[in-house]
Amino acid sequence: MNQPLGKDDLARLIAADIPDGAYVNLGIGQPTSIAHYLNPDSGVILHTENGMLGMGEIVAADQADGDLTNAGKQPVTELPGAAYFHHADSFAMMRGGHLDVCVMGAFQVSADGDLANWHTGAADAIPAVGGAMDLAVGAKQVWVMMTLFTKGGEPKLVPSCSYPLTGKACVTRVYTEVATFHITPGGVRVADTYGITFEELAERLDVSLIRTQ
Amino acid sequence: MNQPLGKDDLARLIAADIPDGAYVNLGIGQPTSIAHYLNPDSGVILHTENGMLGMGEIVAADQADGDLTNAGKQPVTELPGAAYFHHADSFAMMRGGHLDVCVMGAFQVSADGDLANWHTGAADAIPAVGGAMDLAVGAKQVWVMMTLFTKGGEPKLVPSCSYPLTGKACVTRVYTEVATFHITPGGVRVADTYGITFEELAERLDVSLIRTQ
Amino acid sequence: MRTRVTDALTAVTEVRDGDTVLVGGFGMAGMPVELIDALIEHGAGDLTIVSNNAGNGDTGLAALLAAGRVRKMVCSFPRQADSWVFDGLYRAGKIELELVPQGDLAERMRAAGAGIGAFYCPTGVGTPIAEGRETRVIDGREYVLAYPIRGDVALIRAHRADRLGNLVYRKTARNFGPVMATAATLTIAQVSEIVEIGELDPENIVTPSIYVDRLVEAPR
Amino acid sequence: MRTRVTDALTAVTEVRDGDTVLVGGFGMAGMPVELIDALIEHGAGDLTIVSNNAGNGDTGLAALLAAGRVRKMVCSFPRQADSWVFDGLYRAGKIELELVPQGDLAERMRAAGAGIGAFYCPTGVGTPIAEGRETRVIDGREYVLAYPIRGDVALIRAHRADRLGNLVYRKTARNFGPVMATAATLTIAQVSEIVEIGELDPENIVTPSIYVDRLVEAPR
Repeated sequence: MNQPLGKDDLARLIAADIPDGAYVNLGIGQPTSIAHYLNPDSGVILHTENGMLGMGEIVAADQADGDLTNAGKQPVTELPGAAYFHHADSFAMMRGGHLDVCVMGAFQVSADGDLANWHTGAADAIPAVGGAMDLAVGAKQVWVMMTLFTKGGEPKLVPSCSYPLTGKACVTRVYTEVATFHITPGGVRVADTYGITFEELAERLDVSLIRTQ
Repeated sequence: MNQPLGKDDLARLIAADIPDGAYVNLGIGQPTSIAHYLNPDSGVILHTENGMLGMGEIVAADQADGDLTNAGKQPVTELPGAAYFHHADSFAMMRGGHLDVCVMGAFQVSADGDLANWHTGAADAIPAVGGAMDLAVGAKQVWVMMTLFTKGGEPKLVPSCSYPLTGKACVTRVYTEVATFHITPGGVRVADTYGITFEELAERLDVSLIRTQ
Repeated sequence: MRTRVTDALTAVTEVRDGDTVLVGGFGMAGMPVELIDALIEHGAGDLTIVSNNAGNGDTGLAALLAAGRVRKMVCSFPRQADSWVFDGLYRAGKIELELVPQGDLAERMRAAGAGIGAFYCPTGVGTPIAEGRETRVIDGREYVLAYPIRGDVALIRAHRADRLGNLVYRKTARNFGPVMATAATLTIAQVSEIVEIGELDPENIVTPSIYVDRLVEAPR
Repeated sequence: MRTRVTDALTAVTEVRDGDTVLVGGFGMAGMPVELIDALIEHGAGDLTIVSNNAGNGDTGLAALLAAGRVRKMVCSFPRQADSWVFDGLYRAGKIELELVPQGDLAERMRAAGAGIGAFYCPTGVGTPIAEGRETRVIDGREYVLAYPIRGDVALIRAHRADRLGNLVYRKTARNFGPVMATAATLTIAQVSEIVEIGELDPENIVTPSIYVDRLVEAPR
């Protein structure tokens, strides 16, 4: 029996699923690590919402250019064929449906593909949304990369999100350490499992699951 | 007594009234000729709606660059400090109220500043509006350059336009061969006359006129 | 998805009868003549063309009109000294005309490309252009509601491209190209020269490659 | 009207108590630190600041907040690892926060600059951001109505300017600068270098001089 995926394995898996030549936005946090596993020959081009296509790798502080950062404000490089644009143009690109894939983290995803990833709803939390809502409505495919369970063991793939939404019915795939889910008009299909059986998964989630034949 | 103005004198007069440093759009047809009389030291910068600030003079066919034209599709030059932009940006500039002055021709202007300059309403005419409606709503000051009377002797400054409108209550000045009118909240003020008395003017127009003290 | 470099005829093979085609250019400046010639050869008809003008002289868009391929023109300024082809078709009742102010034409295509559902525009308030349309007063000013204009295909002309599909334009020939590239399902660009990746300065790209599906080199 | 080249303190003298000030930058990239320092020295207070973030560390926007000059922040992402100044004021109830999604922030300022009265935006539909706002279904998709965000003043940082006020930016420090420049009554730009007229290529100007009222050289 296979094993649950480590964070790097999960990033590698998602990287391999991104189609050649795709224009992709990788959200801040964990999804950023996917870039490291993209095949340079794939022709995948990274978008960063602060105004760039053709973003390269994260660089160390001693190589940092303060004018060149990713959406998480980490210093990055520029690849040949890059292009810079302002924020209205960058978000027109996102909202207008031109990005092939975006990958974001999440607090919760619902069986209908609702996404909650910006606010826990806690009274003392300072809310911050950034570009997540724009990505949620804009990218052709919205993929989520997350752990399937909270530290307390609660499932994060849920019948209905209890946290405030980022976007409705937008998520098409959920990549977790124990399973990959495809959210389809027919329901939630388990595409792969890692170190867990379909039956165990079905028991731990309060969501109807479809088995891949 | 002074004389009615020739076309060149009228263009020279309007050029002199444009404030130093103003950003100006000169409409196709007669207003284009105003550019010729702008003082190079005035710092006036010409906008052309097909995507340029810093437009220079019209040039002869043998010096023409097919990629560089004014809104009337005549070949022009580029001045130092020019900038090119696309049509959505160009019309955002117009509509957003950033141009100080535009000067357009007109079929009719009403006493309230309504402008009619795109369509005679004739059944067999092919309508064409171009950027006139965008300029009418966008420029801080909309000035009209026209003859005061049609070839048939009908006044073109009227109580209410009979031709289809280009814009409502947008014209602030009307420059003609016999008089300059300022359209103000208080009414139509005659700023200057050329070869005609205020009384003669008042008699030939069906519009209440205010005499400049 | 990755931009494909091809010849003009191959580039336009996906145009279908009945398509809405956005055609760049302001008069002949920025007019993608070689792509239009290929479209004529390709044969698609019953087209709706969105372009600022309705053809000049006998080449480019005028030639497409003359070939009888266009059912409807959406434009701001059809009537020109050299628009005899359109004028003849229009007077003979052989072509429909939808007149759209020039700024609306640009902004409505931008809205299509930017995912905006509709917008309130001050242009044309109180004029025949606003008749029958929804209006609203916002902060004391009246606006007309304008909807996006989307293309099945955009045919545009730029100056140079890199092999990824990044485009730069030349002078006022830029005009509608960058906006149309964002507003069509399939964007086909002809350029005078295709250069290697890295030869265009990333600061100066006007149309990023994401908007360009097919790239055709047409030296001039 | 003509762009005036001046020092930072002179540039900000027209900022008034209670003004809405658009402040460029995404984090520190593009943050007009010297202009903000001048604004602190100038002393205007009770400000509404529109900016993507709510200050980083103790300089720039964070210093303005720390000086107690800001009544309200309009931003998309206040909470950051180094936003301690804002966090403290917010938790103490000493500052208002209006959270706007990042793309709405950009597009609403663009609308202000472009003369658009309002627009239907798909962002935030079905989320708390849409609560109490007008929605409309267009072509089967739901949108929320969004209104322009105008500034009395914009403080932005660009890379180089010519003496006319044309601006070019550098890398992702471009971010909100070009949009904010269009959306304010008075736009003040700080640049690393001012060059002679004609030294910037007209094809590459990002912000044309028409949008720039005051120009301040702040070498770095």
